Parts: sequence; structure tokens; C-alpha cells
Amino acid sequence: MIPRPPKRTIPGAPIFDSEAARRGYLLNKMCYSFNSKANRDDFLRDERSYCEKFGLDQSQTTAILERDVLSLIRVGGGVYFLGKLASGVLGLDMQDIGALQTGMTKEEFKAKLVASGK
Amino acid sequence: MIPRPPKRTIPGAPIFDSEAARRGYLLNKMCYSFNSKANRDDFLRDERSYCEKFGLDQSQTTAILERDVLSLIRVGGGVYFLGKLASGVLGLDMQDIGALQTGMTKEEFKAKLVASGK
Amino acid sequence: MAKVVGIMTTSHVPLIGKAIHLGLQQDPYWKPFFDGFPPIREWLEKVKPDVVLACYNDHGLNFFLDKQPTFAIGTAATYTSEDEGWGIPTMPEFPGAEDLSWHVRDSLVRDDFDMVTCQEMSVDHAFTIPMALLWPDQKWPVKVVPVCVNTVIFPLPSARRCYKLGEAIGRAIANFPEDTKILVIGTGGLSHQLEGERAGFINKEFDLQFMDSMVTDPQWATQFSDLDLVEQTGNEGVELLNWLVARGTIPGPVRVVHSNLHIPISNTAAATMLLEPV
Amino acid sequence: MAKVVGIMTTSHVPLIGKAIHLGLQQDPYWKPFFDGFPPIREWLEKVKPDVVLACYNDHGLNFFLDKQPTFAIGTAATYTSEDEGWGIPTMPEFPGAEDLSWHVRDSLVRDDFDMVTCQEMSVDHAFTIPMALLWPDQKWPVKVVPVCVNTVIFPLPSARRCYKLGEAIGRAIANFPEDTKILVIGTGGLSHQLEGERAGFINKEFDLQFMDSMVTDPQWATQFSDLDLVEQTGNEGVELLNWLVARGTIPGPVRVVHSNLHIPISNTAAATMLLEPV
Ligand SMILES: [Fe+3]
Ligand SMILES: [Fe+3]
Repeated sequence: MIPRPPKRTIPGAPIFDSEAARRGYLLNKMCYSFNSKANRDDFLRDERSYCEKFGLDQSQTTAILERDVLSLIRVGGGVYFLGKLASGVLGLDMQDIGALQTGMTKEEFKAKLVASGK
Repeated sequence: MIPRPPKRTIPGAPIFDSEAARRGYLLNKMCYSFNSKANRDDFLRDERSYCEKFGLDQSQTTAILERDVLSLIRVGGGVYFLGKLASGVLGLDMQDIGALQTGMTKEEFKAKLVASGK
Repeated sequence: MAKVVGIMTTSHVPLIGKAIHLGLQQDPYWKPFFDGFPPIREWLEKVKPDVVLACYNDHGLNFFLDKQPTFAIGTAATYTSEDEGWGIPTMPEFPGAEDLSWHVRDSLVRDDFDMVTCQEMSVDHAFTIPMALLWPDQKWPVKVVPVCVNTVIFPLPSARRCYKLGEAIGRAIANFPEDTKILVIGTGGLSHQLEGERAGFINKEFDLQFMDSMVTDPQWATQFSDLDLVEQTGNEGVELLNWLVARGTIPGPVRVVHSNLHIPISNTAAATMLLEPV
Repeated sequence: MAKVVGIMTTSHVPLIGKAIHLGLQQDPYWKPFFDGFPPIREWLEKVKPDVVLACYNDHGLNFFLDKQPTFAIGTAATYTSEDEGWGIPTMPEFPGAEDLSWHVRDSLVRDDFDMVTCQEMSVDHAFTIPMALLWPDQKWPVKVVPVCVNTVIFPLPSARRCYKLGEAIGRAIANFPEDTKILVIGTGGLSHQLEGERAGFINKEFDLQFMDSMVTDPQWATQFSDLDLVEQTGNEGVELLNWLVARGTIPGPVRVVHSNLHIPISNTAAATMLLEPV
């Protein structure tokens, strides 16, 4: 195979491109199902089997069960779809999610946002 | 209301434009459901109530029940959707439909097609 | 003939929907954001637009990756607000401006914009929250035309393409043969980032530059690629593409009726502008 | 680098699917049409394309008017053939040429084509019947890229826009960094009309002119509006737009490997062409 020029990357900013979309299709399809409350409840009753129903692979299922946000992105999760999981299913807000991904406490994360506005 | 320029028409060739699409949305949605055999069978069991389920208006329902192809177009039916009704539900072919619309017999309609090829 | 009487741009953070529902508009956290809206509502009372044409991005409610549009336009009689999993209560349905929608759709296709036509459509928080900010009683006194821009999958439509879409919408409006007064809204942004190690990213300097460009140099941002915009404004800051579509609908200069930037609302640099044609 | 090794265009009348199923290829009615294909299959044996990129119109299977695309491209791993209500048996699923599909999708968006991206997709008779004509054993030896053009709702994308889409696909192919041999197919047409008082309309003269133009003046038909095409070739004859997309993928001259026109198959002027780049 003819080598391709390296993809442009932006540090800390994962891009949802074709590579992510291909990897994460079934994971995103599962999260899209969380538009519906009945589905969110179903998931919470038996998470592993809900993941299996949608055909997630092992690393995607593990990332879901472990609430591992950075891994969920790495295995192809798109942010709008993961947001339905985080918010609708797990009851987390974007500062919880931000703290999880940056290694800060939630208070530190919020304080940094406020500082950005000065 | 400011008068609009008259629409271009082509004799005998109904155009599926916004006017038809608006008029026929529910009729076309019903015919789109005929992709599925279970739905086609459902329709045949009780046509009027299937039409009502989809919210067709009186003239659309009448046109369906009477197999009135020219009226079905007039009430906003799009040909690809009506084709599923004609073919999948009613077991008619395009020469049956052609004969119905042109007032010819099926044999006359087919002979005219052959003559067009000479 | 129809006319764009103003452009309103605003952030559409889901948390705003919760704040509205819980009546938190006067809380210290929320007040600097919500205080931006009374002047806009006075303008609405004075100008009384007939239609809102909203440029926004669907976040996985009406569309999924099985059929992901680049640009879509609604032509329905009504639009519904649905559960999106963000905990925002749904809102009353919105009446569609059908004649205008179809006119714009047809004009855009003839202008070589490859639109998705939606005769039935749900509208997500990016559409509904701005409407609730403009009309808090949620008794919509306008008809609507929703226009969606893809910000789900990269590459996105370019900033230049988005601006041109706006211009084409403006041309369509200019030749709609009714004296309809149209408020164009563009929603989303400004700088923010939800995912990745750079979650929480904000770029106030770029936001101020961008807001200024909306008045002084509207095509300024069209120089940036989608990845340039991610770099400058964060992964979700790319929603400024909706602002560019909106801005494109007025070909000439605009004046600022109102402008507000408050950081943060949730993870977002929450910005609001109201512009009028000069 | 990837290369378009040929363009095959053919009618896709649903009745062909029934004829295949019932083994009617040698019947007097069918023979003049099916006899067009052995030379094409010999060419396939000799050239052995890796991929088929098919330009066609979906007839209300994968898409409905709730979200009706202008242009769509499949990027899936597989594509399924489904019941469409036309009585044609379904066919084995088709493997997707994923790398190429995404490459083309990305390139088209960067080239300002506002594509719908389909990560999951059914393919209708307009796609499946030509594949079965090329490979009657239905053991597909190629991967596929489906590209759909709206012929459902007017105004349609213009003939000129369709040709340009083809050119943009050609550019994308030319810079795909694998030595993939691509057969581009365009399906539908030629002249026919199913609905209205003019049902049964055929225009052999225009069909012959159009087929000639595919070789001698490929942009000839881009002078016509969608309604001009309806007038000249019948409501369903507008499917020649798919032929134009296909033809646009080869920028230079082509030679005719095979050409056949037989009237009628069902209501249609059934045409087939195989073209090679010179
Ligand atoms: Fe957003
Ligand atoms: Fe067809």
C-alpha cells in the first residue's frame, strides 16, 4: 500500500472523522438509542447485555461498563452520542465529564473555565 | 398575495414537485410502508382502516379503494411509492397501470410501446 | 417581497434548557447570560417578525450516521421537540412556514446546494432553546424554517461553503413574493470543547475577534478550515458555522443592536448578538 | 493510484429482476436485451475490476421524503438488498469498498458537494439488477460504492450539477493511493414514463442522440433543465442523470466497447453501453 501523508492532529482534540466513525458505528448506534427513555431504562437494567444486543466489541463494552470517557472516544464514540449516555443515562454533567478526562477535580475544572473568561 | 408566474407544465406528464409532495405526504408514507410484506398483508385485510391509520384524507382514501391511478397522482401520490401499491399489493404491472391511465387496452398499450421502437 | 429584518445568534447549551425549566434566570451564575435577552425581546415586540429561519446543527436527534446530511432543510407543517437524553423538558410544537420553506428548498437546489428535504422532522435543543430564549412563554408567534448544518462528522462543510449557503438563502428570501419579515437565527458556539484531554478549552480572544468580524468583515472566518476552527475554538466551537450561514443571508452591512459574551455557561463561551441590516 | 477502467450504463427496469429469477433470458421478448451482456462479461473477465462505483437513484427504499437526499454516498462495510414491493427476489449482500468510499466522501465534501453519508444502507433494484446482469451467479467478485441521485422530488439536481459530481468523483478516484481498478456504472433510463396520461412515452430519437453524446459530446445533455428532460425522455427518463454522473468520472475521451438499445422492456427504452477511457 502506498503510504499516505500523516493526518493533521490537534493535541487533546480528538476528531470524529471517517476512522472514528468506522470504528464506533455500533457504539454510536447504541448511544443514539438513548434518545428514548425506555431504552435508557433497558440499558440500566442490564448494561452488558444491552451492549451485546448492539454488537459492541469487547473494548467498547469495557469502556462503557467502566465509564471510561477517554477510551470511549478512542473506540470511536462521537461526542453527541456519548453525551446522551453521560447525561441521560448516567446523570453526569459536562463538568463531571471534563474532570474525568483532564484528571482535575470538578471544582478545579470549573474554576479553570471561569478563569478563561477573565 | 403577489401573483406568481404560472408553473411550467408538460401535457400528460405530472411533476412531483413541492405542491404534490405537500398534498401527498401521508399517502406516500403509507405506500412507503408497503416495502414490507407484513404491511402489505395488513392493508389487504382492511384497506380503509389502513388508510385511516396513516391519516389519508377522504379523496386519497377513495382513490386508493377505487384503484384510480390518475386520481392518486392528483392527490399527491409519487410514482415510486404508488408503484409499491400497484406492484406489491395489487399485483399489477406497468402496462396494466399504463392502460388504466391512457384509456387503452393492455394489448393496445403494449403494441404502442413496440411501435415506438421501430 | 420577503426581507431579512434581523440576524440573532446565540449559544444553545443544553443546560440553558434546565435553567429555564427551573427558573434560574436570576441566579448569579445565570444572570449575566439571561440579562442579554430583554433588549432582544423589546426589539422583537417592535419589529414583529413573521418567520424565524434557524441555522443550527442537529446533535443526533433527527439525524443519525446511517443517513448523515451535510445540509438539510425542513419543509414540514409542524416540528416537534423530543427527548434527546439531555434532561431538557420538551417544548410545544412549532408551526412550519411551509410556502417559504419549499421556496427556499427549491431555490437552493437550483443554486447547486445539495439539500436534504425533510417533510417530517424533530428539532433539537439547538433549535428549541434559542426559541425559548426569544419567547419565554413558549407560545410561538412565528412560523419556522429549520436549516441544519453537519457538525457531526469531519470533514465538515467548509466555512466558505456555509457562508455561501447563507448567501443563497438570502437570494431565495429576496425573491419570495410575499411581504414576509424574517428573523434569521444562527445558533451554537462560541468556543467550547467537551471531549478529550483539552475538554474545557475556551478562546475568548478568538471569540471576540469572530463576533467583531460578524459586523466588520463577515467573511473573515471563511479563511479557516474545519480543523483550523477546532484548533482555535474547540471541537464544539465549530458551531460558529451556523453563525456564518445566518450572517450570509444579509448581503450588505449590518449594525449591532445588541452583543453579549459571558464565560462560562457550562463549558461554553456563551455569546449572543442581534444584528440589523443597515 | 486508482483508475476508472470503464463506464457501464444500463437500464434497471424491475421486470428484469423477475426475468432473471424465472430464467427468461432466451425468450423472444427478453433475448434482444440480455444478448447485450455476454460481450460485457467477457470484458469483465479480461479487465477484472476490483470495485464497482454505482451511480443510481433510490426509488423509495433506503430513503423517504422525511429525509430525502439530493446526493448520497454509502460508506458501509456491507449493503443489503431488500423487499421493495416490486416482486423481485432479494440478492446476496454486497461488500463495501470502505477505504475508497470514505476517501470519495471526504473528497466530495471538500469539493463543496453536500453529500449525505450512509454508514448503513439498503440498495434497491437500480443498484442490484445491474450487478446481477454483470455477474449472473451473484457471487460478487468486487467491492462496491453506492452513490445515489435524487429523482424523487422536483426540482432535481441539474444535469450540469450531476456531471460535475461525476467529475469530482473522478478527481477523488485519481488521488486514491491504491492501485484499484474501478468500474463506474450509471443506471436507469433511457426514455420512459410510468405515470399520467402520457404513460408509455418513448423517444427513441432522443435516446440515440443521448447515447451518441456519451461518446462524442459528454456534456451535451447538461444544457437541459429537469423539466426539459421530462419533456424529452419522459418522467422516468430523467434517470439519465445517473449516466451523466458516471460519464463525468472520466475526464477525457472514451471508446465504445459495446452499445445496445432495445425497445421496449416493460415501458422502457432499454439501453446498455460499455465505454473505456482512450
Ligand atoms: Fe451544540
Ligand atoms: Fe428506475
